Amino acid sequence: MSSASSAESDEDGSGQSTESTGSGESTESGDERLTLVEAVCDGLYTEMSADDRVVVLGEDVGKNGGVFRATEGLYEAFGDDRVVDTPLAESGIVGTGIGLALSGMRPVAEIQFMGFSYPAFDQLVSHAARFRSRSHGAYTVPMVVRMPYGGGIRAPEHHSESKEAFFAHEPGLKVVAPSTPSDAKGLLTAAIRDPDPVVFLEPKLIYRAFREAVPTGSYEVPLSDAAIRREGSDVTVYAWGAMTRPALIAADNVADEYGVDVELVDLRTLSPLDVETIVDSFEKTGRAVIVHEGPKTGGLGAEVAATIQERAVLYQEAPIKRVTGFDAPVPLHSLEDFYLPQAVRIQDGILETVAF
Amino acid sequence: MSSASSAESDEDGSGQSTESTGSGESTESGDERLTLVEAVCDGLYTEMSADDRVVVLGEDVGKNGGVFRATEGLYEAFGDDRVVDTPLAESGIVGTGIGLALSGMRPVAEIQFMGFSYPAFDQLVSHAARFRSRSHGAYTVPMVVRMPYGGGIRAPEHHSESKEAFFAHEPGLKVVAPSTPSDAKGLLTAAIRDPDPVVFLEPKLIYRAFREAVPTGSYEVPLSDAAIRREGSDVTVYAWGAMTRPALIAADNVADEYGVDVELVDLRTLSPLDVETIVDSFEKTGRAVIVHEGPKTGGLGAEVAATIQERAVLYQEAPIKRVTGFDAPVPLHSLEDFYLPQAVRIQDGILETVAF
Amino acid sequence: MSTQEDVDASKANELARTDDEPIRILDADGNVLPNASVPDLSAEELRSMYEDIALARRFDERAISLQRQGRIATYAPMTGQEGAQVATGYALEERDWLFPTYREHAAKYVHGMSLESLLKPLRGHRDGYAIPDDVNVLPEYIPIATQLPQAVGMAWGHQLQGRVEEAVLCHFGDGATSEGDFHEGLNFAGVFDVPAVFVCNNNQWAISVPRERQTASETLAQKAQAYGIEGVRVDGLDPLATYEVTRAALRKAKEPTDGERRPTLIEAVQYRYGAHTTADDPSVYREDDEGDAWREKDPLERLRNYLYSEGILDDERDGEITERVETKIDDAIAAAESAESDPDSLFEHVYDEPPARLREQREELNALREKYGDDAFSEVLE
Amino acid sequence: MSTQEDVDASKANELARTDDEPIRILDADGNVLPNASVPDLSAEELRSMYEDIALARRFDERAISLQRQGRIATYAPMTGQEGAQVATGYALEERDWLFPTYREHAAKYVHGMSLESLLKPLRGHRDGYAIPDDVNVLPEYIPIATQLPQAVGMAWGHQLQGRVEEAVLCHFGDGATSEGDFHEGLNFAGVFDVPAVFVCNNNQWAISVPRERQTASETLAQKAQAYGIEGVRVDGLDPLATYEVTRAALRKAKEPTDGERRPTLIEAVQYRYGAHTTADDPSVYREDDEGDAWREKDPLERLRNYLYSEGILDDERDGEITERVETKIDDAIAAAESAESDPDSLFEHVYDEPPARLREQREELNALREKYGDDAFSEVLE
Ligand SMILES: Cc1ncc(C[n+]2csc(CCOP(=O)(O)OP(=O)(O)O)c2C)c(N)n1
Ligand SMILES: Cc1ncc(C[n+]2csc(CCOP(=O)(O)OP(=O)(O)O)c2C)c(N)n1
Ligand SMILES: [Mg+2]
Ligand SMILES: [Mg+2]
Repeated sequence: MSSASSAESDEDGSGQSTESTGSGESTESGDERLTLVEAVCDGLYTEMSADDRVVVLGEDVGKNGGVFRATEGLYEAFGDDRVVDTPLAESGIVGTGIGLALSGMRPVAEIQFMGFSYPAFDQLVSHAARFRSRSHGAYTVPMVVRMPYGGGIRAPEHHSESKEAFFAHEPGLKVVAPSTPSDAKGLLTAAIRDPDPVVFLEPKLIYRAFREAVPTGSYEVPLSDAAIRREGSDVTVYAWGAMTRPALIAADNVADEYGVDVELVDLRTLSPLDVETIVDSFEKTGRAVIVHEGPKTGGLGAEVAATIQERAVLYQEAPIKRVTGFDAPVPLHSLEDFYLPQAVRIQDGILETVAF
Repeated sequence: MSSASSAESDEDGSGQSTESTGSGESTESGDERLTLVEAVCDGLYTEMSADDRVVVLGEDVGKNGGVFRATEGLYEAFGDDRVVDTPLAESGIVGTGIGLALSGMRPVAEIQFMGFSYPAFDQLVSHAARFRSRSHGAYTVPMVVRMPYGGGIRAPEHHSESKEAFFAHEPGLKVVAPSTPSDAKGLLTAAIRDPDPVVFLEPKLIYRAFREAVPTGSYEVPLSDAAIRREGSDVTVYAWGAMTRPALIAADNVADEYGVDVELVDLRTLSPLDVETIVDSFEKTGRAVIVHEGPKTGGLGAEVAATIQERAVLYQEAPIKRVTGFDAPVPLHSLEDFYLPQAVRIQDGILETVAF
Repeated sequence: MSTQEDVDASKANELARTDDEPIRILDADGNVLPNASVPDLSAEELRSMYEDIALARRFDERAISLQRQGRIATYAPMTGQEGAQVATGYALEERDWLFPTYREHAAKYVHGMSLESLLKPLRGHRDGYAIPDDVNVLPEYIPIATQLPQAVGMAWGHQLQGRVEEAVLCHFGDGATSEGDFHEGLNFAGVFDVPAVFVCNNNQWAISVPRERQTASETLAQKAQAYGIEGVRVDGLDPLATYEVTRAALRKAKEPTDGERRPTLIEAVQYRYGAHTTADDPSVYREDDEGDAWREKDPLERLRNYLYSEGILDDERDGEITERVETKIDDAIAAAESAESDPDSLFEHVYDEPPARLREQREELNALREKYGDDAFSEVLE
Repeated sequence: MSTQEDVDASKANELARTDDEPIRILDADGNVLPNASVPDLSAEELRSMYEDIALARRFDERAISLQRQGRIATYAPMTGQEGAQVATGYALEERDWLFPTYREHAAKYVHGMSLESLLKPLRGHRDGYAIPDDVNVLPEYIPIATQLPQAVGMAWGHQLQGRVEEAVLCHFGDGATSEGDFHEGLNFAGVFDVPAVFVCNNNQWAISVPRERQTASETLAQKAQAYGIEGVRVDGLDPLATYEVTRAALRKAKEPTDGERRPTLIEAVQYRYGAHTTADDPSVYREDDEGDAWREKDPLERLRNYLYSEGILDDERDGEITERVETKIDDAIAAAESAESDPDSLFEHVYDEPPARLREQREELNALREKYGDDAFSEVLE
């Protein structure tokens, strides 16, 4: 299932509110113009208000309100029992998060940057992911682990990771990466309410890139559906998180300049994949370009490509193209523009694919 | 580049020695009939004898000779300075291994089972993999991290992991998975001599499954070449490690029973992939079945499939099939036969693919 | 298993202050040491504790034999350590939570798991780690030390919910103290002052690595200082001392007095009489007679002697216990061996709702099973 | 930077035994404390140490200003901590190895890195972490505490190679003590008794988390007990005491006397005067006047006062130093700003030999650069 919605929005936050792009429905009326990071914070606030089992924990999430201000005001609103500054220890954060979940809480753990999630990898893949299965349903881990991910903000080394593929390969985890403020809030709400552990990846490049109308109150965007951000018939571009924006720019460009009609699928939830929407779109266009920031080899793009050709090879009219980070570490920031998939690379990939 | 070699061998170790299947060349003449685990041990012994920078470290690798006896006799031969029982701490093992490499040693670290490598994940991906790149070549980490992997031995929980995809997604690491004793020794030798960090995955299911003639003395099997284990023209099966054996059984079966001619490509080195051999074979057969133990979603099979269709879509005659572990944790051992790709599943996949 | 009597917490705490020599109540022959006083347990409770230790010892023998016959997979024996397992279990109230490792069979049993359930994972049963609703035991932990942060998190959760009366007791070995998770867990425990007790079953070996090589720290209890919490060493072969110390630690976790902190690290000094697991051969790395001195302090013998001398146990009752133990184990083996695993169940409980892809995979496997029969899946691969 | 004089190791070790109060040589005004004796450094060395601390402080001001102008990216200031950085650096011999974090700019400089090289990573230069062959400094560590096991490994390697004269000095913060890698690293250090010195720059804060919340341990030095190694607290705002303690620890690492163990954990008690980084606003989480008491013990002032009182420094020389420092920094900035990164270089040094696939990707990017021009890659994405 997927819903077509416009990803167009008001870049500088000064203009009129456009319609909400979230596919969920709000329980209260009205909406606010929020950035993505504000929408995350609003989502946390809303769920914490509604459910006192929800606790936020992590490094600097309390008094400081998070290094990106994603938890701003929560400490003041809910106190230090529910918004908890932890010691500097990621395995400890995720490990105690698991224990909190086992005790009946609904922990939302923050890992400060995805590049610092690896010390917690064991707790995530060996435990959070498997508790339900290994205990045959006796124990479950309804936990969210939030982490800003991705490049493009001139950050220091290890601050630009996009390794969603690591988490998507582990059965039992769900992986989410919103690309709009309203999705961020709705997906986060769904993640917190989800009975299973969710790795919630926040595209920090667009934390403050634009504002969008976000419903006040509580609503869910389900963790099962990709979104079609632009309908088209010539080629499908698959992207998520921060990459939906250059993908959209590229799509608009090739429409304007070459009359190529791009369909843009924003995966939103990376695990489990919305195979139906992915394949349906491909069956329509017969051509695909997959965009992601992480290294090409073994990236999630490989899974999308493999899935498409498994199920829709007879529709295929060109090789499935991957426009991705290279198989090299993200360089220090002077070169990150050349590492990340820019609109120019995506556009070139689209043109190559339609020309095949 | 790839060389055709027979994977046939003497299952019970009682019969005549067949020819060596290693593609490397030995510096000494003669060979011995070894199991895969013995070949690993022989490889370690040979390199430690030749190069006193080589040290072995890990849990129980010393006096005990390793829980699988892969380091048996090394402690007695080289002493406790070079065969080192460490405290029980994987991040410590890999982290100090990195430091040993930085100091000019050639550490070979053992992680007791792949399922226990995750606490060391950060040291592997954030450091071992990136030292050369981040220091612009000033520092390098010539380290091997050995780990038994895979299922099928009725082991307890967490002892049957096949998550090669995690490591293959990290630029800067090499990943190797031998399927024969002579390859095990030759690839291990090449790994130890390699100037970059290598994750060396040992298929414990076939540690003692069969003996094979293994050259004595020192030789390398290069970390760049897949091996064609069986030549064929109808369909290519891609496998590695323990899965090459059921793949071969399935290939022989479909040849006998259905006259289907399978080419079997044993990837051997999983990162970097030998794209040339992979694609060449596909261009010959136009059909592919990829076999691995790890979960399907995001497994290395996705990368192989994506790569094939990127480069050889015009040769493609059927969807590329993946016969893999399911997207569920490996179950406790009473059901692992149903989780792992057995010959029957591979055979069915082959038939489905040729019938398309 | 819970006992209702109050123990004199302050007394045990006083014992607990001793740092170097492990706390002991019984001498090697089962006599009460001068100045020591025995815990406030009824004759019945003491006999029951003894019976459970005897059961654990016999279970070990039977399990090792089952493994040799190929009827169960790799087994981690507990002989020499049953005293500590049973005693810590007796110190728990039913509502307390237990985090066991692969070796704490008896601790699990004493805290409410059936004997049969101990055997099911060893037979690789799909629901081997299922836990009944009313039993506060976690599935056993194999990845070393990973349970510590989780135990801390649960205790922290209880505290947040005002449920400090549900304390958490977390087991681990001497080797586990080297892992990062030991450190991160205990540090969180100290910072958040959670109602938890950490029992390090120092059995002197982590597979082939002796305690002295595991760390240069003189004792494992002293590692508590790094976390600002209390560390105690107890003779883990002395069930009464272990009971007393654990009981006091649990009480402190629930109701610390002024200046006290909730968490305690208990180092229960023990010895692994046998192999690490049935896949291990200790003669490769340790002297056969190393265990002799430890065996002289054997927990089963020691408690038996004490109970005999107190008139709580006699040959007749001991005989009855031996028989009862045998029957219980026979029944458990029979039940465990009759349980089957449905291949289809491997797809269950991965998520609350199975994703489409998993449903497809399930259908795929079932179609193949239908087509080829289940036997086709167990053809030997090697 | 190395000084050749011997220090009286046993004396410093004696100082080192004091556990609670940090070791101090100078009082807040720069007077030598009763019973303390100053390290055996020549007037020239002391002046040079002072100059480097002054340089560090000025570098900090300039770097913060550069960041505000958008000429460098996020910067982690060291004001308040330069004394400890420079002093520990002076304690090193040239052949010793330094493992710095993102904050140890001055420590790197003192151990041989150019000022220019400190700025290059901040400008995101591709070879920002390249290290000259003859400089024994590791690229800075951003993932917290990961350097500890690596430093231990290098020291262990030196020991195996009979190179114990190349000791390893490893920096990290108070927050780092909570990470598993701190624990695993120090535990290995104890077990393998490696020639390494661990300097915990306890600046009281880990971003917004105060030292008391990081751990319930009373001091960070006492964590050494968990590893059977020595822990020492020193006043990190006292360059002479820090020098002396570090020097003694390095000597012990290289030549322990009977019963001594090589590794030492030094807790250098300091204060982060400024923000965590230029991206941080400490007024959100700490009182502005919290630093006042610490600033009264300022390392630069304190050393200046001492040098004045000893006649080693006077206004004229101090003025020269100020000028020289400014010139050095001006030159470094100019050099760093003139350096360019070649986009093609992002493919370099991933492996010794680039795999085929990486070569292809390189060609792919270069073809696109050719086709569209480099400017097309810096179009704003947001
Ligand atoms: C993270 C991890 N690393 C390695 C292993 C393999 N392993 C299983 S038990 C064991 C030794 C554990 O020693 P200890 O903590 O003393 O417990 P004991 O077995 O003696 O009860 C090891 C290394 C594991 N299970 N988990
Ligand atoms: C593994 C990891 N987790 C989180 C971070 C983000 N981070 C950067 S600095 C810092 C605080 C470090 O505090 P401390 O160790 O006291 O050093 P200081 O910055 O005070 O010098 C944090 C949490 C990181 N760099 N690495
Ligand atoms: Mg042990
Ligand atoms: Mg700090």
